[in-house]
Amino acid sequence: MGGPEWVTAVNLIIWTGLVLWISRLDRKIRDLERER
Amino acid sequence: MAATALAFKGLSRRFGPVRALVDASAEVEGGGILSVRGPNGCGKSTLLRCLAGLLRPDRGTIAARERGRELASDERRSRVGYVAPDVAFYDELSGRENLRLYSRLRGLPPGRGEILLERLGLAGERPFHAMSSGMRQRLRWAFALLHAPDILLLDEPFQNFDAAGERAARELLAERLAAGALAVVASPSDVALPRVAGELLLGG
Amino acid sequence: MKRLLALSLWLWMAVVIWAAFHWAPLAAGFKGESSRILFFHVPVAWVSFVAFMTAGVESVLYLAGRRDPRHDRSAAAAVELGQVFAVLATVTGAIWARIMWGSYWNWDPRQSAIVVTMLYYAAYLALRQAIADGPSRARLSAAYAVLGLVVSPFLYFVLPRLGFSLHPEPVINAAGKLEVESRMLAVLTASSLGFTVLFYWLHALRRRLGAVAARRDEGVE
Amino acid sequence: MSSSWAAEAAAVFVKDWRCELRTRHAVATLALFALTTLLVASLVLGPIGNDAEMSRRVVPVLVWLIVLFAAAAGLPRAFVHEEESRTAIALRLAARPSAVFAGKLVHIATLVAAIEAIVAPLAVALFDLRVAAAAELVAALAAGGLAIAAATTLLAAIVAQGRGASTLFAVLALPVLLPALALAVAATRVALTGVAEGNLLTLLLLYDGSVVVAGFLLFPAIWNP
Repeated sequence: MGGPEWVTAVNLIIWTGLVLWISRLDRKIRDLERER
Repeated sequence: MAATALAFKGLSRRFGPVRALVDASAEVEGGGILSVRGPNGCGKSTLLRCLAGLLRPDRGTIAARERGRELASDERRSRVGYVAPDVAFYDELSGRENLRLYSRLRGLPPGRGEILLERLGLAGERPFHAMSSGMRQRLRWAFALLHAPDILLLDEPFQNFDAAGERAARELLAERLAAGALAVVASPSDVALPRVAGELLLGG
Repeated sequence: MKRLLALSLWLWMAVVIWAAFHWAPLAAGFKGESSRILFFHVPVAWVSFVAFMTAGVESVLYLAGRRDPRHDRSAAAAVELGQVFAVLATVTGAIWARIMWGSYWNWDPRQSAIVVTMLYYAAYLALRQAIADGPSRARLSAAYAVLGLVVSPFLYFVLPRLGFSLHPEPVINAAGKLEVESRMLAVLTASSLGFTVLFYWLHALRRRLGAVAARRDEGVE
Repeated sequence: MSSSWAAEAAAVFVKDWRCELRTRHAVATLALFALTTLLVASLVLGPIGNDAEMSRRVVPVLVWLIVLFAAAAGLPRAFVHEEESRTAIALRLAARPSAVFAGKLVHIATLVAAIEAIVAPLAVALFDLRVAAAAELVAALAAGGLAIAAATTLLAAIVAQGRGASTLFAVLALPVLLPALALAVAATRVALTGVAEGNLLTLLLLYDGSVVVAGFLLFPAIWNP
């Protein structure tokens, strides 16, 4: 626990979650734009 | 094509949700008056502020020409004669001192102010804060006509006047119109206006 | 296409994260692994600077151009994001300071520069709240953002050199001279690039959202 | 028929001072504010007076904070009053923005100088400081004062058109003035101790120049719609 592998894994998970969340936002905004 | 003319097309301005001015268009040439009528809050004052360059419209265009010269909006602001209820001057200064200040700012000889004070029956010594509403309205006319403008924007020009005040103001207005100036006058419908060349009714 | 952009950004930063913890060497003179935080602290601080400069440029475009509301929205979006990245930079900086010098905050000149910059753009956001009329809000906040372009260099370069003289004791600054090895430099640049792309992606999203909101208010643009 | 730029600026300056002197309350409040703050500080900090080293460090900070707070309290009025009393309309119609900016800047600069003229000598006296380089002290006061005046003129014109002008002004002005204040405090300390600390004054003057130039470029967009 606490070694570089663990830290890298945690960072990768956070980063992946962030990109997924932003992509979802991107899609939501595209729907809003298409609404007009 | 008249030497002096003012034309505006599709002028609109909102203040947040409130549509103060919606798609106003009209034009007027030197020697005539454009009479702007409509209920309270229909955008008469907003229109005049836009024409005076004191407010930027959201949409629409304003084209002004003075004695054959096209005026950009900044230049137009310095050339118009603008009378409106919310125009105020410096409380601490007298009528004469206020006019002298604006004469210096416009690069005019002080004599202009003196003539207008006299024509409008204004005692120059009384400080602005001590003036009655009628006297303040006279001073607004004196300020607006200091530089003998060819484009007059008059928002409720005869409010607070007594008979003498209104007569003096109407004389000065007639002189400017005879000299080829144009005027856009926003006033309640019961005010009679000379030489009305056009009418703009704002919905509100 | 958008999916490809998101995927490549994800991959790029994934590699950066791996490299930061495995491939890049440790900087000399740092306690344990603490120098690794630099691969995130420096780029984030850099991106907040880029964001605030973007706001300044967009504001110049707004004022000098046709007062296009899009530039105003873009400037406001850049400032909001700039503040997020500035907070991240401050937090990572404080963590690192805690490890290096035992205290989260010791008015290290660079810390004071980023904090005062955050104060500046917090004032920008406060100004936007204080003005109701759209065009006036845009015009006046744009002026303050452009003034930011003039003030920021003094905040970033003059204030730190002064050691923030309101705090008399001279401040030891171990990271002043950072001998950067080539591999470290590679990761640092890659990370900065990744975060910059992330910023412009978020900025684009915020702008598009603003446009939709504006269209809804106006009825029709 | 247009007047020269300098004449317009002078007219604005003269008007501001004439109105100021007739009401007198702005100058009076500023002077009183600066005086009371300084007296309270010297009472509270009294003992440091005889520790020359400490007072040479603390008094410069004190002086500049008092000048800053007096300025923040009294100076935004220059534009806020014009907007609130609607006199700004006639000014927008009759004068060029750059002349309004120049006139107001010089007016505010003279007010800042007046505050400094009260606070600085009094501080030197109250804490019986030995001034190593009087010329350097005056230069620091002038350059620092100009920074405060230039920033105040620009930011007061901005806040005057928003709600809650006085609090908004302090929020907007602090980050703008921090670099200048840091430099001014250091330059003032140098003037007292006589120990040079790098080219503080040139940096401060560079800052003044930047803000004044930015002011002339930005003021038309702030003042007119």
